[in-house]
Amino acid sequence: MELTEQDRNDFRAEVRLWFKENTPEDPGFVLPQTFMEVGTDQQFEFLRNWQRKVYEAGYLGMAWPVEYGGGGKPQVLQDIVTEEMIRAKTPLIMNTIGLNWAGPLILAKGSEAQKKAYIKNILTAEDIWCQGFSEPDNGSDLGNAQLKAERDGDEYVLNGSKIWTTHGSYAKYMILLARTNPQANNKYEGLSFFLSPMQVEGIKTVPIKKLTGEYGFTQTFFDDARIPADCIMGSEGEGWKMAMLTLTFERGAAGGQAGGVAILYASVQEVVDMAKKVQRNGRPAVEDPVLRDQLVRLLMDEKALSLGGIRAGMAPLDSERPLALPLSEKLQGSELQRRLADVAVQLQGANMAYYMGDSEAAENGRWQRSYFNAFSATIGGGTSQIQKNIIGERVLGLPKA
Amino acid sequence: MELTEQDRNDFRAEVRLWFKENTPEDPGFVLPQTFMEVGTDQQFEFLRNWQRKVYEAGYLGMAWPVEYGGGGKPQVLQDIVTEEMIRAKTPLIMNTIGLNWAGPLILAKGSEAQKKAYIKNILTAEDIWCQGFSEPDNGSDLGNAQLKAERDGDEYVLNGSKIWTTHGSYAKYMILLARTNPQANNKYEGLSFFLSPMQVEGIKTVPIKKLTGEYGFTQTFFDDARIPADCIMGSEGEGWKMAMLTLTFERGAAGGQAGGVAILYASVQEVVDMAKKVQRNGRPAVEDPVLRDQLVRLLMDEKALSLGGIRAGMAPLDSERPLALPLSEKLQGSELQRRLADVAVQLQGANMAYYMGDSEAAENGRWQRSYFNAFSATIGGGTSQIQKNIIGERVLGLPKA
Amino acid sequence: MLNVKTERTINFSDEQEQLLEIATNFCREKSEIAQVRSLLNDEKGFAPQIWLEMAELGWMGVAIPEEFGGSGLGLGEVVALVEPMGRALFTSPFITTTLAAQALLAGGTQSQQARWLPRICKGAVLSLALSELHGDWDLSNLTATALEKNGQLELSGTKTFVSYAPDAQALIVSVSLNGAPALVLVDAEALPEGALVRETNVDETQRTYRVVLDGLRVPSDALLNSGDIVPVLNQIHLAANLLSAAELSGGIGGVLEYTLDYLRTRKQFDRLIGSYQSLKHTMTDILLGYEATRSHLYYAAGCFGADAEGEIALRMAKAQASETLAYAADRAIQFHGGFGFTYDCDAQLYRRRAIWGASFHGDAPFHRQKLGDLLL
Amino acid sequence: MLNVKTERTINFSDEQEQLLEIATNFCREKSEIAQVRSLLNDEKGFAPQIWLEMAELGWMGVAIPEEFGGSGLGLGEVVALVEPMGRALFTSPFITTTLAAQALLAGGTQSQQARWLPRICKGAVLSLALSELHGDWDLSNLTATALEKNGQLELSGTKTFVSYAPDAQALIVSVSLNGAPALVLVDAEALPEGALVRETNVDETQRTYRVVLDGLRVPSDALLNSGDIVPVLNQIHLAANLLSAAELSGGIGGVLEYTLDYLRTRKQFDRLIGSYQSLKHTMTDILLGYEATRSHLYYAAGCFGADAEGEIALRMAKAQASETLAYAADRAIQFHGGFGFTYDCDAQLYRRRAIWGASFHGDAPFHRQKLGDLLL
Repeated sequence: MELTEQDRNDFRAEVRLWFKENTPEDPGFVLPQTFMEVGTDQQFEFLRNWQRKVYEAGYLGMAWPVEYGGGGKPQVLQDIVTEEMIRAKTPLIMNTIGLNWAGPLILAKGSEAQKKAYIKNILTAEDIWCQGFSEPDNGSDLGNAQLKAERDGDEYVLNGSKIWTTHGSYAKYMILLARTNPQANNKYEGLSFFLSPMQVEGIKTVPIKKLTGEYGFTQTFFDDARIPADCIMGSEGEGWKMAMLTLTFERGAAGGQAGGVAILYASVQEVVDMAKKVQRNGRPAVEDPVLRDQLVRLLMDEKALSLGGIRAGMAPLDSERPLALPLSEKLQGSELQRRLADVAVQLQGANMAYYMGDSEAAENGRWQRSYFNAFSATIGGGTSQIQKNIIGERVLGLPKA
Repeated sequence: MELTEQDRNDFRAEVRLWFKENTPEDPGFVLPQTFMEVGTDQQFEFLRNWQRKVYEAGYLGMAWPVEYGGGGKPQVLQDIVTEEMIRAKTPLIMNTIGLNWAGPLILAKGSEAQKKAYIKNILTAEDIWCQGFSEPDNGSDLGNAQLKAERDGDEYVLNGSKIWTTHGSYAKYMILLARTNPQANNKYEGLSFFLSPMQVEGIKTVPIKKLTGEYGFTQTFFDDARIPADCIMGSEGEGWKMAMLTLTFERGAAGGQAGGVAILYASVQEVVDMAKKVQRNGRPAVEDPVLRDQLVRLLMDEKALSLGGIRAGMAPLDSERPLALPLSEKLQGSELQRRLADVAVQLQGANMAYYMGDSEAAENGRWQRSYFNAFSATIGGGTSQIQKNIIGERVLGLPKA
Repeated sequence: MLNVKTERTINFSDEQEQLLEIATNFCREKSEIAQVRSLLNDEKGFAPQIWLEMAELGWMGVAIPEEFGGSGLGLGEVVALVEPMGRALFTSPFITTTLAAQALLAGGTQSQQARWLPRICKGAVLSLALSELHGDWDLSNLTATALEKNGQLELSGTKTFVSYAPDAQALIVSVSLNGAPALVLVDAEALPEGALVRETNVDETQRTYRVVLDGLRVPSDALLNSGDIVPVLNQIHLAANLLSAAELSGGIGGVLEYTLDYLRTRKQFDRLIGSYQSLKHTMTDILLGYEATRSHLYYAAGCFGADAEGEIALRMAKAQASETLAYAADRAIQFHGGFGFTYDCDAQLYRRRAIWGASFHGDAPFHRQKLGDLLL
Repeated sequence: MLNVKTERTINFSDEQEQLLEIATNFCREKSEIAQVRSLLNDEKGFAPQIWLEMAELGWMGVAIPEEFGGSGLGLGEVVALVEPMGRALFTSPFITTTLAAQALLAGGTQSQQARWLPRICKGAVLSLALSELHGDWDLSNLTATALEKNGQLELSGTKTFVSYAPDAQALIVSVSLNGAPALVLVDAEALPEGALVRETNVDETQRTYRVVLDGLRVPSDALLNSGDIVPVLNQIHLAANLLSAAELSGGIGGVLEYTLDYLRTRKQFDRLIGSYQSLKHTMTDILLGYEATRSHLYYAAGCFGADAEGEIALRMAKAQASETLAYAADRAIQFHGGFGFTYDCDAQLYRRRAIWGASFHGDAPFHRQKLGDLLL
């Protein structure tokens, strides 16, 4: 199905209208800025309902196959929806691990039975998915995962612990990286990949309090938990391959995601707008020349990042190091969010010490919270330090240490 | 000899007067800012004469033993002289490698014959000394020095090359690190240390053009050059120990230097003074708020460095990490010089492109040249990157890679 | 200028040395991290029995003349107490009480001094109510007012960031009176019901309050000396920044050591993470910032009150301390990886402290701007 | 905003693509580093025969309308030529001639255009004389003057940084005439003896001259259009910064690759130095700055002339390019160690270029200040 410019414009108009009419009003409690920040049942129920509504309107999983509950339409339409969601400042779509990581994986590598069993309920938010990759002693070093999965008849017996489990306490399933063969030739070959149920005896989730004071992650403990053997993805020993493929979906390096906005990025313009309202040293912060210099730097970096997304697709301007832009987007985007929140806090001057919950906090303390939350992205999914190693080695060809 | 405050003040007054009366006028050609920058015979002769004059006035080697030509006086008097030289903005004292590195080493470890032979002529600048540590393939990694010294009867035969030889073409002697035993247990034990003559057949110096366009260093080539065996310092295999001791003198981590100003550091105040005179965007540069912020940062860093020198001696404020201040002085001092020269260039606005030799260059292009020359200190004597490793490991106790 | 002794040197007195040592041991003992964390949810936010121990040690009187029961030393000595407190995240009304005492010394009437200074030495908490919602660090910018009426002063307006207000026996409140700044000493008992509103401070070790002055009446003799009060406000501003710099400096020392402990023991990819150069070099940068902070701080402590030089020194100390702690704690969160993202990791405590410290009487860009005016 | 397509996108034309490829190959071939270095001491500073080849390729006419013998494309296409030149440190009077042509298009009389534009297409060098000793980047700040007398203009004052002046057949000179800015087209033959003084430019690949105007007389019709010339000056300012950004962007690419080559092959302490994280991460930062520069640059190239958006884009490009090249080349010197300190190491060539580029119509802080006025 080839879409004309006119088709796309018509569709955009339709979508824009729908979100205008259907975007929920402020629910009266703080909503998460990212899917990782769902910390209360109230937030969870609200966002689950919102996802279902968007799905039912036909605006989620638009490019996924019809037979599993998708829309069977071109990806470009889903992209238009995503853009319009951002424009409309809608709440985020929460079941991200299902929609954008596990779902594409299952569609790419899963059995027919698995596709039938899981895909539609991911879209409706009936089934929440979580991810079990990181472990307490192996935060960055996924290949070193130690959670044991021992085959026992038609089951695997799980023992160990996973950490930073987003939606852990709401999830019905977990994409799980576990060690099935501790004697393998190397650490990677000993790993297998499971679509593990969570409501199983011996699996317990404990909420982790974040540095913001809120919740959103759990630690998940596995104590002789038994799961069906057929929930393995691929075969034993293919866990690392599956995990790496999952990461390419997670990092957006491969397509196939169901869509929906998972993270409401702050824009520099929002900081600028606040700088015009907030006083610093008895005058509007935006009049401070040193701060202006900082704000312009942020605007430049944001613009470059946005333009980089466009340029990445333009071969003649991208041929020298085609991986440079895709591999640096996560690093630059996450660091920009941290820096802009930091500046947004500082520009509040004497009132920067007000936190969420204080009636006098500028913009309800949003920026203080954003600053702290920003570390989830500079640490999670490979720290910024690791990202720089990757770019230095894979893009610049510098030798490993 | 215990000196009273009054004694010191009287001496300072005497010295101040002497330098006021004897500091030479502008010779009409550019003088070096550091002992490493002596690039023309004209500069060399001028500075050699100046050193001799200061020595003859009794203001150099004041604390060295009388029997070898020193003054036999307390070190504090020499320190006062150094301070007054800086205050009087005199030319620098050039024979630094002799006065502050080789001289202290010979006094500490040399034979009586060596002391008699070398010390006085170091002070008078009759004998210029140079250093042969770095090699083309081992700039930072001194322990890996490969220049060969093979014993042959009463001589050693030298083959190989040294680089970054300051005063190479003027020097009568070189402190030389050479490999006498390539089969030693480890690379360090194979090294020996020589007070090598330079006017020997088979030793050739070739000037190196610096990035400023000037000269000051040479590469020194050794081609079957024969030197007397008794010019070794210590015994064979003690080279690394001697080199390390030399570096403690070089870095000022141990006392015993003859004194004299080797490097005319630029002060931030000089940059500030220029910022008041120079126009940028049609108004005095010092009125630019972003630049003011940078200048204040530089002033703070300079002040902290100066205060750190004082605090380093104050046990109660220095007991937690006593090596922190001494080990960081070189790093911070050299990086500050680079940064302040960089700012000094930038603040010149459209005219920053004028270089030395242009009649319209601000302050004769001094800052452009200083900026480039500043790298000699951020690279030489252990790069800034190596300095940070040393501090991280030796002061903070972080593990080696 | 490099390598040249400055004319003025760091004056570090025997008393400072002793106080530094005593306070270091005291805080290590009384303010273990478990204690700090247990106070986060405590309404008072500090331990009254420890406060009384401090009074017995004479700490509140260090910078109060002997005639009022103090030791007659200066704020430079107080710095040596506050730095270890900052390091241990030890919190109490010490800073605000000390500053209130300094305000009374600088601008109080004889009877105010005679009444309050001895009590402070014995452990009375006093607090300062100087900030307002407009957030201007210039303490002369006042919208709260006092009106003289029938021999009384009627106050109105709102003050912000009043530390430990419910525990204070009196507040020193800045207001505009007849168009000029004035300071009023308000007895706690005079505060109307509901005048104190607890603030949500990003630094959960702190207890700060908004004070609503509307309806508050005090006798006319509650005014501090009626001369020009601006110099007194300036002196409080400078003293507050000196002590804040000390507290932040201690915080840098604390978070530096806390992070180093982790980097020396945590492995990833089979290597101790402290062996990675990008972490090692950053920690070195933080160390250098810490050393610079301490040099500025103890220089400032030694020349506090010495006109321009003293002001320059303490503004440098505050700017350096504030920026270094923010950076050190930001990197501490990052370098702790996933654990750094949790409430259980202490890195966040220091990062929050850095925000509070920056907000308190001026952050680094503010002080650099003032330094520009003084130096350029 | 992150992850959202902006309404405007990067317009990269087929012509740009072709020119980029042709110029890349041309510069690689004609401007090997040995050639660059041999020109450092050459009086002209460029190779006339290569200049003629460029004319034959039609490069000087790329942004000149077809009616004057050009290709009728725009400055966006010229960007694709200049970036490879910057990368190869290839120098010639191309930028100044192109800008002079743009000035004539924007403000020249019909007869001036008819006389000079075809010649430029064929290889005539023209140069701009706009800067003055006061160093203000505001081109309307003029102390050089012209006086109308007997149907002639008498010029006086001094212009600075006039590129390749001895090779120019004409100069476009800015002066103050009756208190307002004016541009005068000066035929090279009219210049008095000694009017050109070679400057010592920190970038030794450049040839710049001071032009002493005193005693220079030109006919009245040497004036460019007598209307308000300020918009023309502004347009030159913007065009100059666009081309400068392109040249600097190329320089970043060049010095990045030059340094990477060293880091991939040089060993110290038995390790390839590029494996050290402090170097690896710095090089990554430089790469990211380079990518940002190119994104800004080609966006700016595509929307040059589009009012505020075009101006914003090119100021961002220039600010980013200028600061990134300075940083990249500074680190290049450092990371080359002892060799970096020599004249033989190419790092210094790029560092000098960065200074020249920053001085040329505005450095990064200048453009950020302008952007602040446009965006905040």
